[in-house]
Amino acid sequence: MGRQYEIPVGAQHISLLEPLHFKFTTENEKIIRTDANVYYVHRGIEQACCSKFKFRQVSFVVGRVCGLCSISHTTAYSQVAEKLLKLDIPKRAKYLRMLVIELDRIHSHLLCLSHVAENSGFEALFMKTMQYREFSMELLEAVCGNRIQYDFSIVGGVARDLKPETGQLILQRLKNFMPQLEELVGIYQHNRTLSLKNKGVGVLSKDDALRLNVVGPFARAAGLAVDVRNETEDLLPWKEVGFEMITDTAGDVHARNMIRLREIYISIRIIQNIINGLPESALLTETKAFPDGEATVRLEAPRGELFYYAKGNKTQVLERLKIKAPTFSNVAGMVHAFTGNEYGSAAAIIASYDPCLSCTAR
Amino acid sequence: MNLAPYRKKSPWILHYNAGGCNGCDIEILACLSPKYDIERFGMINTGNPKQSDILLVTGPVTKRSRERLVEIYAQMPEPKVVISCGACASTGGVFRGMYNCEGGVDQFIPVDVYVCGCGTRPEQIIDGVVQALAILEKKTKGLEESVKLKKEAVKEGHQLNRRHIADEIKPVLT
Amino acid sequence: MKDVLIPVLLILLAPLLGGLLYGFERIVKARMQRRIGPPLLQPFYDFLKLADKRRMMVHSTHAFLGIMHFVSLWFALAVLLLGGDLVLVIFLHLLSTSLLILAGYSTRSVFSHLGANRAAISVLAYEPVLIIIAVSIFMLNGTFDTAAVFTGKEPLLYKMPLAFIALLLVLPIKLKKSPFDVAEAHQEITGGVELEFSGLFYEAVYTARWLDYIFCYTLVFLFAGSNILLGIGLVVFTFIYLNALDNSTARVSYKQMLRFSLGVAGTLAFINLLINSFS
Amino acid sequence: MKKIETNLADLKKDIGAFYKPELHHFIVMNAVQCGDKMEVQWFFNDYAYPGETTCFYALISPEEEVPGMKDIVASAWVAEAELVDLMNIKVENTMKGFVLEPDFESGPLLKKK
Amino acid sequence: MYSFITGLFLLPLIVSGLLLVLPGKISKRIVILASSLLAALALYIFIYTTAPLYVKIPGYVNEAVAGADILLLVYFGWVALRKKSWLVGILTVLQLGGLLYLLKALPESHSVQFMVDKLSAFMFLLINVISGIIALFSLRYIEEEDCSAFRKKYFLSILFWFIGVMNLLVSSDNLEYFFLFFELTTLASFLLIGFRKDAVSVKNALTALWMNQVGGLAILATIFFIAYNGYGEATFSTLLAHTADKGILLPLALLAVAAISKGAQLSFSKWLLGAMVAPTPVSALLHSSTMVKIAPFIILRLSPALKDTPVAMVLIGLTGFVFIAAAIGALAQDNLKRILAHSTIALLALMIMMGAMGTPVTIVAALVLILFHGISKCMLFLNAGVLERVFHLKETSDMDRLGESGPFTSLVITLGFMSLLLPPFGAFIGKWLSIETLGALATDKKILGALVMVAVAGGGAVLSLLYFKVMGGLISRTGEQDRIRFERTGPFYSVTIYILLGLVLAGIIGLPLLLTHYFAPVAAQTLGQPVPVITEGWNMYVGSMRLPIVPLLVAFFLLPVTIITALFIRFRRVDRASEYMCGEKLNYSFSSFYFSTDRATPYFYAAGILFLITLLLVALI
Repeated sequence: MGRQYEIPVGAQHISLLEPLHFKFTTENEKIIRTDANVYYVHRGIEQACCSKFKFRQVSFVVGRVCGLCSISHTTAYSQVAEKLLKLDIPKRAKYLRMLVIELDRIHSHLLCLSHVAENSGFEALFMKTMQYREFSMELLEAVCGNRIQYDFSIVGGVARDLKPETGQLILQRLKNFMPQLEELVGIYQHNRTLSLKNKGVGVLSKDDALRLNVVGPFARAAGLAVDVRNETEDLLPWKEVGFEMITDTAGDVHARNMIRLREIYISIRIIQNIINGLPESALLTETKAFPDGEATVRLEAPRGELFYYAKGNKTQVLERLKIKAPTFSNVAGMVHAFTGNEYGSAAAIIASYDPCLSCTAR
Repeated sequence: MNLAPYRKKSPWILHYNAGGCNGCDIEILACLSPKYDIERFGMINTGNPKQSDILLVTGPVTKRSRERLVEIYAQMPEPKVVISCGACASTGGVFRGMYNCEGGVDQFIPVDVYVCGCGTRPEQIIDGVVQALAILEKKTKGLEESVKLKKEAVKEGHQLNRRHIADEIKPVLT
Repeated sequence: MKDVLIPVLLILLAPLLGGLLYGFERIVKARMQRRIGPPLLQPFYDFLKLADKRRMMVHSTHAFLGIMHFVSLWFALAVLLLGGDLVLVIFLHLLSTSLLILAGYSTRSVFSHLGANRAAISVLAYEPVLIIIAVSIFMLNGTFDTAAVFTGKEPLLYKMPLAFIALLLVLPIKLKKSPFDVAEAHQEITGGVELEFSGLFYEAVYTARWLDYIFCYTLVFLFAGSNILLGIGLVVFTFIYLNALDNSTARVSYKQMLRFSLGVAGTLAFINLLINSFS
Repeated sequence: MKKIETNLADLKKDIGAFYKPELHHFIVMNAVQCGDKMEVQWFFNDYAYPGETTCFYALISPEEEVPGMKDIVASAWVAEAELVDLMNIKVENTMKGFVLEPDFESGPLLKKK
Repeated sequence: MYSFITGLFLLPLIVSGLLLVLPGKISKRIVILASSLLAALALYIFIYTTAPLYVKIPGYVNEAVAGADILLLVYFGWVALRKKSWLVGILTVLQLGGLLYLLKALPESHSVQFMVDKLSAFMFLLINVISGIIALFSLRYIEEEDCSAFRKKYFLSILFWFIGVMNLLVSSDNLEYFFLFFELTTLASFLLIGFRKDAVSVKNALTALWMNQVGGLAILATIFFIAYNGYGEATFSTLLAHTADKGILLPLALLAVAAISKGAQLSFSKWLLGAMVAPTPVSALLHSSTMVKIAPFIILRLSPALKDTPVAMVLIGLTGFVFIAAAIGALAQDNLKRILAHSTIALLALMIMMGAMGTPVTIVAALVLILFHGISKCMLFLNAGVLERVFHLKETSDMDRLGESGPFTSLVITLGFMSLLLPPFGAFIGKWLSIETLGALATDKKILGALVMVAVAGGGAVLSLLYFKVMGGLISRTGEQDRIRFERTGPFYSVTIYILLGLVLAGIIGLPLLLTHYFAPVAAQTLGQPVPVITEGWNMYVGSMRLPIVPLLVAFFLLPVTIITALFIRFRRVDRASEYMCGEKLNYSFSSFYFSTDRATPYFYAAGILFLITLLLVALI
């Protein structure tokens, strides 16, 4: 047997939301090798989207790829379908899509932060973060009509309009949230035991980040300035609404926490700008065309770059749909960054990646 | 002494995601948070099948998670109830008929409460749990018969070897 | 008569008191997290429910060792309350812990093993400190008997404040409270040694935790000697301190725990020992 | 999207010449059925603004073995393992069974004839 | 009584000779007979010895002893030449020179050479009973050894010779005699360690030789200084008669050095660790009943003189340090025998410390430790032999399946380790008494006492961690196996281990009796002052220390009975569930924490040498 100790985490484990399986090979609880199996959630959505569902229905199916970033999936799919249809959508629809994406980002980041706190053994902070997160869920419900699975974007535009009073409600709630966010930043930044657990743990260096092509907050915490919002403007006008890139250099769990917290500030700013400058126009562009040719779309989901590839064949049903989720790019980096850490930190590290395996496996 | 009334005062829950989209899972997490505070009912999220009474399953059962689902179900001591959370856990939902989905938790283990919704709301989950508690009080301590378990119902007081229950799962191709 | 009656009553009621304390603590913890929390009698509901579960185990050795852990812990508590020898009490407590650790090792379950490993490390972290504190008490009283402490005139706290601080620092390890709950570490090893117990057998381990509360608070009470008011004050203070600490810290790794406990708490207790030997 | 055609023999050379870790990042590998042939695609994207997506593609027949990209792009193994299972193509140094259970029919994404 | 003692001296030596010449079949019977006879003799002597018995030896024996001394040293010289070991050579030359000078310079001694008091009788009991058991065990063990038939007989022969020499050693009063027997045990251990004749064995045997020769040299120096101070003849009695004298410190310190070298304390620990290469009964012999037990014996003999001297203080400091250092060293080991060796060193340190403190309670504690450590260690080592022979296991990390294949062996090893650690076992009682008395020392000696206290508390915790680590591997098994079936290991193996297990368990129940009737009188005679052991209701008082009997008796049912019951109990009508593996059904490999102390080891040795120098300096100043 020797000195090595193999520890399974998953498929069912209290620190995991989703079924995945890590096998950590450890020595004295220090991880020396990680084997990951991330395909527990594979359902066969791509195949169903190309055979069972018509292309207009697909936007509701891809929303169910992931419950956390369903708006990113539906938006990305809508965009790729619009590209295939050669459709231009109204500006108000673009703004509303950005609004919901950013609200979703706030709730997703806060969930991730609370999960990190829980997995670091800090139950009170988990409770606090979850409590503060509820406002974003309520806002999303006010805007889209559901707490999760919004089905907000559809091919050609958005499904619901934003009432002015809802806009005012959002601004009001965001104002209430600001001091709470300050409080959270204080705790995540300065709590001594939390830094013991998070600082210098799960480090991914910038070189490794480049080499392993990681994306999202995971990459930005390592100092890699990669954000789709910073790279494209043709589909959604991010820079117009006040986007700003945020990076850190440490690349550890603490840096990822800080990136997420600071991105929430940016998201709040974007939301405020959108509501204050919401253009008046139609919500939907109608068309009777069928998708043709091939197109790709990239979109910044809360976890990083979301990539859609679609190929149409002038029928109701798509020829091929390929979904590349952010975590898919991060799997290699994830497996890499465990090595050399204590097993005790593994749960916190997993949570700090914020893996979204239901998108990865589809 | 009749201890059955105390079952519903201390339901410990176990959560397993059998391949869902995470939506219901985060709502289960939200149930623990101060706004919904499920611990009022004495619930603890144990994360350990051996000490749990209620199994909350989300997601359509994918091929890779079906044996794990039955395994952790078998590791729970009776009386126990199973709640399928959300549309896809109850019926397969939008994923029904996809090549890697078995469609619905009740294909494998006996389900007591079906909670609807995509995604299901925390209030619905709490309601489902409260309904499950009423069922829990009436349950026997025997292992229940199920579609895919291929096990006879086991009476109270007989020794049961649970070690190989999940081995008998046969793949179902759709 | 009174001298014997109170300890015997305490011993008999220890699980009851411990359960109440645990239930109250869960409420306090929930309130600190801005929740309502479970009812006060929740631990007893859990107790009754666990008794009602269908019996299940991994193998008989494992289940039996869990039960004996409870029995031996109760016995160690009895010796402590009846005024027994403090070093013997510490070793008897070690015995009961060792039965639980052995139970953890006896299955071939990864998390159970890991929990046992960590519990053994925890023993290394708090045992020397406790023994040093016991010897410091001996120097003041000339005997290891706790009976002498309970009847002593001046509270120990005045003579050994540093030892009291050291005790406060190691108590979270013993009671498995954050930041030193590595042996239980729910998110890492899902409860450690307790993992493989279920139903009636888990009940023994679950109830043993209540006894551990009484054990630890009795140790705290020792520092007040015969001054009951001060003793109650100390216990209340420790209770608040433990819960506040639990709610404001993350879990540290076992190495950090070992370093802190032996480095800080051990040094404090040692300095107190030196002071006691010179005074 | 810029599409560059290549073939299996030149694939490694072309991608190796193109891919600079500090300038591009690898997105994903994909395969599309084109009649009897299979179009295998490799997507890359620039880090710059405005970032452009570059797609290398090669037309292969289903029996041919695709060279692995792992030595050029360290994170390509995930995408390769997935394609092997889902599209039933052969990739150098990649085994089946990462995505699907062993008992499942291979290549579920292939259109049935 | 004289004849019994003579029998005890001569029987092993005669048996040793017989074993060499007689054929194998008869020798088996002889060994069984002789072992039981020796045990009976020792028991009789232990029970019926009251006042010290002085044995005078005719003058010509002195000549013979001197001759034997010279012969022995010549043999050592020859070994040094043949193996090209300059250390052994130098030490032999020094010893030879010193011996010749002393023989010439000192007057012919005519006083008593042998003194059998209760302490000697106590040692007889330990030596003969335990060694006899080991001899029985070796009968089977050596049969499976890969060597010639003569070597097998030769092995048993040396074993008995060792017993005889030990018997003589613990009863000799005259230091010249003591020197001879001391060196003879050195020789015996040298031969036994080198028994397998491979390169490592030879090297380690030579290490053992020169390290123990340092001790012999120290004894020679003692004799010289006794003569130099003009105390008269070089005997233990002389030393004890001059306790008030200041010049006695140097001889005491030198004898302490001899004890340290035999007891493998730092920095002489290397030889005992190296002795692992020998066949396992040798380790059992060296660790439990003979050789290393000479160290606490010397200290106990001298304890009335040592008490409260600076030498004793340094000795206490050294042993406190050794206790924690050896415990930490043990933590880094994986080989079962090496773990046992380290824990022997640690517990020997405790015994020497107790002896050096020299109060009634500590002497009792030392005696308890010596006896029960002997029994437990012997049991553990013999089981290590069984593991080696039957299960082909040496490393503890390989033993994780032992709970399934060899439940009895794993049970016995678990109990053995527990007996060293937890209440209510005898060894624990010894340890507990030590901690309690250390409290008194800390009141008395301030910083030294406090430091030693910390070392013992820390070392004890480290050792408990180690024992958990080992026991954890032994006790684990899958849920598939619910019913335990004991394995068969052969009559000689199982009988010896049953006897030892019985002794360990009997020690728990019989401890109060042993304390009042046997240990206390031995301690009283050794110290020359009464050791009160009073039973009062449910408490027992040893000196000022209170031993509550009820908790210990309950603990007896809690621990050993629990462990044994746990193996046999089978709950009916309870479901068997598989282990929780996150729902997976894979096989995972197991291990435990491991530690590395390679970096600390040189510092430990350096500190040990520093302590030795301090020891001599303190005595000189």
